[in-house]
Amino acid sequence: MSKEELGVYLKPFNRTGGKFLALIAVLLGAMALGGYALYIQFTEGHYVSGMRDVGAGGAAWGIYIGMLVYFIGISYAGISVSAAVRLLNLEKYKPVARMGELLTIIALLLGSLFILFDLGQPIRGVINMFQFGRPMSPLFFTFSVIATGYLWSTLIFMYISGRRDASIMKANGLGIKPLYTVLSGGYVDSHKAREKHNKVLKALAVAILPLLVMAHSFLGFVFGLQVGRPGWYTAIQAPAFVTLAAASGIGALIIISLVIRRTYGLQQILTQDIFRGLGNFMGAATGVYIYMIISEMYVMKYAGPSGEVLIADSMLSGQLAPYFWAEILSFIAAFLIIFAMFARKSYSLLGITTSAVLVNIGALLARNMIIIPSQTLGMQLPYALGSYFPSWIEISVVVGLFALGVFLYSIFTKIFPIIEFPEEVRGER
Amino acid sequence: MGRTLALLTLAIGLILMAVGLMTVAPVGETAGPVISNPKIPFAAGIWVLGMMTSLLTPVAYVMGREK
Amino acid sequence: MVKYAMAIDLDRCMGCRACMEACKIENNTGRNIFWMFVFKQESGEYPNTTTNYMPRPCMHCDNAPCVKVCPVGARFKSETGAVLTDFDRCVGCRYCEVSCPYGVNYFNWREPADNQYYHWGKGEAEGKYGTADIRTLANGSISPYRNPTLDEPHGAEKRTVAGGGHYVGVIEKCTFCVQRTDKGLDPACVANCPVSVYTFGDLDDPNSSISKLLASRSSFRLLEETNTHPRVYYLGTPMPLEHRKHLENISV
Amino acid sequence: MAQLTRRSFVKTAGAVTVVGAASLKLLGADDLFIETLKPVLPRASGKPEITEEIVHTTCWIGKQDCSILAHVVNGRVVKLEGDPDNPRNKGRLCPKGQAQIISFYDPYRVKAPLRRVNGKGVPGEWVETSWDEALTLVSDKVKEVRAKDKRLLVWQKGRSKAEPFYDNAFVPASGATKLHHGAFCSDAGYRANEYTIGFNGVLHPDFNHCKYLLNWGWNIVNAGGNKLCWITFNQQLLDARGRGMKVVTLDPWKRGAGPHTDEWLPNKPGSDLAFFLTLSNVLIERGYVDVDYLKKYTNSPYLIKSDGYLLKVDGKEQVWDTVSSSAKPFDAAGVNPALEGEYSVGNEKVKPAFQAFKEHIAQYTPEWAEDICGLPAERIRKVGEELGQNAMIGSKIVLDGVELPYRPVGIAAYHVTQQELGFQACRAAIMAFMLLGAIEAVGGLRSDFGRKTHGNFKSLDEVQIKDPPYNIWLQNSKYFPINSNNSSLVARVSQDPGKYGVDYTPEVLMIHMSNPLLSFADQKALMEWLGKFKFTVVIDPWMSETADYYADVVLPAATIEKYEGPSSVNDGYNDGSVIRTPPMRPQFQSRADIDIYIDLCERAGFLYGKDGYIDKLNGSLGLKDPYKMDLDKKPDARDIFDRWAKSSGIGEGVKYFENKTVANPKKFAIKDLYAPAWNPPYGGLRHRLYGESLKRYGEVMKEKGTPENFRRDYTPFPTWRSPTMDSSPSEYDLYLISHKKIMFKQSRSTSNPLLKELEPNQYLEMNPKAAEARGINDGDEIVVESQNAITKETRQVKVKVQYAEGIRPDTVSMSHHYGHWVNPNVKEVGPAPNTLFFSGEGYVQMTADQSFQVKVRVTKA
Repeated sequence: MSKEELGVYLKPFNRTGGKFLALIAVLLGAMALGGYALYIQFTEGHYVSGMRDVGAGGAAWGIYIGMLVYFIGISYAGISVSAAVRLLNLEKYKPVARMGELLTIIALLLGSLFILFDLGQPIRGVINMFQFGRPMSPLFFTFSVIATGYLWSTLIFMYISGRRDASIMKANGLGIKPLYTVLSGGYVDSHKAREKHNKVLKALAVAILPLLVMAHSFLGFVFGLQVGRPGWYTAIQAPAFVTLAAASGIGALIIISLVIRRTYGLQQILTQDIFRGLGNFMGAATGVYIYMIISEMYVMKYAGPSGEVLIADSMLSGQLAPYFWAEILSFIAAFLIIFAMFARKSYSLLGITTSAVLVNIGALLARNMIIIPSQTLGMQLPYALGSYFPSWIEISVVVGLFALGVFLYSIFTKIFPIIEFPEEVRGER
Repeated sequence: MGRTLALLTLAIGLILMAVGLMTVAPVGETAGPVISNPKIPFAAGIWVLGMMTSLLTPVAYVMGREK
Repeated sequence: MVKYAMAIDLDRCMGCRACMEACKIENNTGRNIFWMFVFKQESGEYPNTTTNYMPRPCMHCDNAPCVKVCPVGARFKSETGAVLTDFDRCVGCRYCEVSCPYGVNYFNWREPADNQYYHWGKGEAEGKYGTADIRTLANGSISPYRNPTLDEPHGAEKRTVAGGGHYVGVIEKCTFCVQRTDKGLDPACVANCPVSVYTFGDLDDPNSSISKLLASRSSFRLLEETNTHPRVYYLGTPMPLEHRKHLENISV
Repeated sequence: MAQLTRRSFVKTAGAVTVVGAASLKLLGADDLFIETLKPVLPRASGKPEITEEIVHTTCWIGKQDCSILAHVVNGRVVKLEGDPDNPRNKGRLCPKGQAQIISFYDPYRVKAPLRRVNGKGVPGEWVETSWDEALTLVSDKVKEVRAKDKRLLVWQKGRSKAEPFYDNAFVPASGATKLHHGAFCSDAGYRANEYTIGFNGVLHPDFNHCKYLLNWGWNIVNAGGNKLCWITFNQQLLDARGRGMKVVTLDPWKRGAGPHTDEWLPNKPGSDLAFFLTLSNVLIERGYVDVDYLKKYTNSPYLIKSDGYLLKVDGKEQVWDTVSSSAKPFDAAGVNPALEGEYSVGNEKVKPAFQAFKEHIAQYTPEWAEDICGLPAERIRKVGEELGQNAMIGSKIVLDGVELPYRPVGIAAYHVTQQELGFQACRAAIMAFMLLGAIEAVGGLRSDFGRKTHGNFKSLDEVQIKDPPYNIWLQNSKYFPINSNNSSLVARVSQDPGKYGVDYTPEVLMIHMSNPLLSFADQKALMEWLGKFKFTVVIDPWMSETADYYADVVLPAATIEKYEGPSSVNDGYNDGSVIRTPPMRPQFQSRADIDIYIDLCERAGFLYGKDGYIDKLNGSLGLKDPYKMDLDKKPDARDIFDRWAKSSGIGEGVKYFENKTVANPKKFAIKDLYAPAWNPPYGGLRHRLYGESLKRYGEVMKEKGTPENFRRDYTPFPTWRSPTMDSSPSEYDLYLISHKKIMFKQSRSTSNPLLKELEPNQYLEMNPKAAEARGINDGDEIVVESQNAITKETRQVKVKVQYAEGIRPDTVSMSHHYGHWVNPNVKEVGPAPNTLFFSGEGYVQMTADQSFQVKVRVTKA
C-alpha cells in the first residue's frame, strides 16, 4: 500500500517545521522551570509551597491535589470514546479514538506525578504504597485502580489497536523501524487478524468500562467519605466527579483534536460531524453537572452545619465569590452555546471549541473549589479562618507538568500515526 | 494456542489478585488495635501485579500464534 | 487491656496554656505545632459577653477517620487505645490531616531543625553579645532540650511513635505522651496543668479516677454527630463551636 | 541536595532489595531478615547511652520561685516539672515555668562581659572583654564615686530574687541609693495597707473560707497577688468557687476573669475610689456596721476637734465614754466609747471619728456615683447590700478550738492602686471592709502572708517633712511625704532637679535585672534620665533595651543555673523556705549574680571588714554564731547557703536542698494565721479609719508652699475628685489602660520565643461599636495619641486594633509586654503603651507611685 494512499494520514510526519521546534523549546523551558521548582521543594520541603496546616489557617491539600483530580478527570475521554467506537460500532468517532487513548495515558501519568510531588516523602511513598497498602483507605484504590489498573489497561488497549498501523508503517519503511517492529509484534494483516483484534478490543472495552466508572467514583469517594470535612461529606461527590470527568474529558479531547486538525490540516478526516457528536455529549454532561452543583449548594446553604454554611456564604458572596461565579458562569455559558447550536441545528467549530475551553476552565476551578475552602473555612472547631494561595513553586510545577503533557503529546504525533488507518488501507506487502 | 496462553495469564493474574487481597491489611472495626500491617509485606504489590497480569490476557490472546 | 481516656473540666480552665508548653517541651515540637491547643474565645455582645477556654488534645477516636484513611497504615490504633503515627512509615500524604474533624494533625513542612525556635544547627547569633559555639551547644541536639529517651520504639510492634522523632515530610500529633504512659506516668499536659483541669486514666478499670469522674458527672464529647467516638470527654459548660472570634489568635 | 540524595540512595537501594525480599518471603525467608531490609530513616545508630538525674531547684522567670524538678539527661536539662512538695505550685508549673527551659540555650543571651564602644541613646556596639577587665572597670568607677559622695551611686532593683544578698546587704554596704522596681507592682497599695491596718501587702481574700469575693481587675485569674506570680491564687480560687464562693468582678475589661466570675461590673477607669466610697455609704445607710470591732480595734471612737485634729489629753487620744458620759483616754478600762453624736469637752466641740466619717460619706450615694463609675446605681447598691448580708456581722467561728470573727466576704485588689488616686482608693476599699469587721477575720480581707505587722504603720504616721535639698527620689520631701521611690518619678525629677529641691546629679548607675525603658511609665523621661549617668553597668542574662541604649558595661548573669535564695513557700496558709540550685553550670561565660556581687565588692574595697558586704550579709541572713562568716575571708555562694541552712536549723546544710525541696515546712496554726487571735489582737494596733497625719502632712506641705496638686489628696478620709486625665480636651474621648498576660512576666519572658509564639502581636483591644463609630475595622492599623492634661504634651504610637466585646466602649487597652527591639523574636510586633503614659504632676500619685491610665484619641493610620 503506497505512501500516496496513506497520504493524508501521514501529514503529521512531514510537517515538522520551525513552529513545532519553537513549541518544543517553549515546552522544554517550562519543564525546566517546573524541575527547578521541584528541586527547591525537595531540598527545602513543602514549606516553600503555600500549603499550611489545616486549623492553623491553611490548607494541607492545595493546587497539586486539585490538578491531580482534574487530570484524572480528563482521562475519561480516551476510554469512553474508544469504548463507544468498539462497543457501539460508532465508526464515525474512529479518527479521534487514538487521540483519546493517548490523552488518557498522559493525563493519568500527570495525575500520578502530581500525587508523587505532593507527598512529603515521595520515594518512601512509592515503596510503602506497595508494601503496606491498605484497602480501607480510598487512596489505596486511587493508587491501585487508577494509577495502575486504568493506566495499564489503556496502554494495552492502545497497543493492541495500534499493532496494525505499526505493521503498515514498518512495511512502508516509514519513521523509526525498530520501534514499529516492537509495536507490531509480528502482526500479519489479514481479515481474520483484524476480526480477532476487533473481538479482543471489544472484550477489553467491556472490561475497562467498569474500571472507568470505578476510577472516577473512587476519586470522588476520596473526598465524599470524609465526615471531618464540611462540604466534602456528601453522597453526590462520586457521581459529580464522574459527570465532570466526562464533561471536561470530552472537552479536552475536542480541544486537542481541533488543534491537531488545524496544525496538520486533517480537515477531511476530522469532520465537523465528529465534533458535533462530542459537543452534544459534553453539553449534556455539563448540564447534569450544573444541576449537581446547584443541588449541593442549595442543601449546604439551606440547612448545612455551620462549617458548610460558612463555605457556601464565602462562595456565594464572600472571599471566594469571584472563583465560584467564574466557575458556574463558564459551565452555564458552555451549556448554552451547545444548547443554542443544538436547537438551531447549526454547529460552528468555533462554538464547540469555546464551550470546550469554558468547560475545562470551569472544571479547573471546580476541583479546587471543592478541595480548598473546606480546609481553610470548613472548620468544625472554632479555629480562626484561614486562606490558601499557591506559591510560585506550586504554580511553576503545575506549568511544568502541563508542558510535559503537551510535550509527550506532540512527540507522539511525530513518531506514531495519531489517526488509525481505516480498513481500506491494506497492510499487505 | 493463543486461547490457552490467555487463559493461563488470566488465571495467574486472578490468583495473584486473590493472594494480594487476602493478605493485605484488613478492612475492619477500628475500635480495637487496628492491625495495620499486611500479613505478608508487599501484599498490595501482589494485588496490583495480579491486576496487571490479568489485564495482559488480551495481549496474550492476540500474540498467540494465529492458526 | 488498657483503655486510656482523658476528661477535661472546662469550668476549671483559665486559658493559661501551660499544657501547650508542657506538651511542646516534652515532645520537642517545632514552631506553630501544637499537639495540645487551647481555644480562647469571646462571644456575645457588650455588656453580656462570655469568655470560654477549651483545651484540644487529639481525641484518639475509637472510630478514627485518620486511621481509616491512612493508605500505608502509618496511623494506627495502639493496644492502649492511643492513635499513634509511625514516623518510619508515614509517606506525608496528609490525608489524615484533611480527614480529621478536629484539626489535630501537624505536618513537618520543612526540616524540623529549621522549624525550631532558634537555628542552633546554623549557629544563630553565634557572634552576638560575645562569642560562643552555638552549634555544639548540648552536643548538637536540636532543640537542645530534646529528650533522647523519646527514640525508644513503642509497643509489641517496636514502632517509632514517641515525641522528639520529627522528620521532614511526615505528619505528627498528640500521642497521649506514649513515652510517659508507657512508664505509668500521666501525659505532660495532665501532669502539669496548674489547676488540674485534666483527668487521665484507664476506662477499663472501674475505680480509676476517670471512670469514677465520668460516672459521677455528666460529660459530652466534641462533634459526636461525626460518630468518631472520641476518647476525650469534656465536663462543664461547652464552648460555642461556630464562633470564630479568637481572644488571642496565634498567627501562622 | 546532597543530604537528600544520600537518603534517597539508601531508600532506592532499600527498595530494590525489598522487592526482592518479598519474593524471598514466598521462598520462606524469616521475618527478621526482611525486617532489616525495611527502609528506615537515618537516626542515631545504636542505643544512646543515657544518664538521667533529677535536680531540685526553683523557677527563675516568675516572681514566686515555684519549686522545680529539673530532669537532666546526659548533663543537659530536658524538662522542668513542678515539685509536689512546694505548697505554692503543688507539683505544677505555669506556661512561663515550662518555657524558661529555652533560656539555658538561648543564643541571644549575653555570652561574655561586654564593653560599649559607641555613643548612648542608640543601639549599642560591643567589644567582648574578660571578666577580670570588666569587673575592674566597674569597681574602679564605684570606688571613685563612693569616695566622692555615696549619694552619686544608684542601684536600680529589678526582679532580683535574693533580697538578703542585694537589697539588705549590697545596698547598705555600698551606700547606694536603692530605686524600687514598682513597675507593675502596687507600692501605693503597700503604703495604704501599712498606713491603715499595718500590714505590708495588698488586698486578697482568705480563700479557704471566703463566700463572696469582690474582685478588682483580673489579677485573681491572670496575674496572682502581691507576693505571688500566678499559680497559687488560681488553685485557691477554684477550690473556693467549688465551695460555692460568688465572685463579682470590677473591671473595665472582662478579660480572663470571664468564666470565673458570676457578675461583671464594667466601671470607668479611674473611678474605683468613687465605687469604694459608695460601698461604705450603702453599708452605713443599711446599718451593716461591726460596731464592736470599730470600737475596740480602730480609731473610730477617737474624738475629733472642729479643726480636724484629734483631741489629746497629755498625748493620749480621747474617746467619749457613754457609761460616764465624759471624755476618757481611748485605752481606759471599762470604757464603752461612743461612735456617733456630738459632744463638747471644755469649750471644744468634738465628735467621734466615725461620726465624721458618716457625715463625710453621706454625699457618696449610688446615684451620685452612677455616671462617675459608669454603672447603674442599683447595681452598686446591690453589691453593697450583698457585702453586708454575706458578712454575717457579729458571727463567730471556732477553728481548731480558737474562736474567731467570721466574715466570709473578701476583696482582691492588687493593681487597683496603679492610678492617680490609687492610695486613697485602696484606703477606701479597706475602710469598707473595716465597717464589716472583716479585717483579717476568717473568710475576710487579708493583706500580707508574713503574719506580723509592719513598722511603717508607725513611721508613715510620723513622717518629718523637711525642707530641700532632697535625695533623688524626694524622700521625706514636701512633695511626697509618703513615698515609694519609683524610677519614673526620679526620671521626671532629674529633668528639672532645681524645681524639686534636688541639688545633685548621680553619676554611676547599677541596674540589676531590670528594664526601666520598657517596664516603667514615661519612656521619654526615662531616656533623658538614663542618658545623664556618666557610667552605667547592667547585670542581666539578656541584652535589655535599657542596656542596649545606655549600658557602658554589661555583665552576663546566669538564669536558673545558680545558687540563689532563700525564698519562701508561703501561700498564705503554709510556710517554709527553698533555695535555687544549679541543674547545669552557668551557660556561656555567665556567672551567678551573688558571685558577681562578691567580686565587685572585693575590688571596690567594701567586701571585708566592719560594715562590709560580708558583715551586712551576716546580719541580713541572720547567721548565728558558729556559722557567721569571718569578715576577712572571701566566701563563695554555696558556702554562704550552707551556713544559712545550718543556722536556720537544717543539719545537712545546703546538701538538704540538693535532694529535697522545702526546709522547715510548717502549716500556720490557727492562732498565728488570723490576727484577731494574736496576743494582743492585730498586734495591738488601732486601725486608722481617720488619717489625722495625712491632714497634718497636707497642712505642713501648704505652709512649705507645695503646689496644690501635690497636697490636695492628703485628706484624713479618702475624698473623691475627678482624675487629672479627665481634664484633657474632649476629643481625647477614650481611656487607655494597660494589661498583663499570663504568658509574660517582664522583658525576660517576652523575648522567649516559646511564649512569644502564644501571643505574637500587640493589639489595641477596642469595643466594636466604638471602633465602627470611628470607621475602624477589626485588624486596622490606627494611630493612638495620648495627651498630658497639664503639660499639653502629646505622644503617638501606631498599633493594630482587635475587636473585644468584653470592654467598655469608652475604654481601650494595650498589653505592656511589647515594644521591645533587641531580640529578633519581638521586633516590629507593636509598641509599648508605656510610651503613651506620663509621669510627673497629674499622673503620679501622692505616694510617688505611677499610673497606667491616660486619655487618648484614636484615628485611622
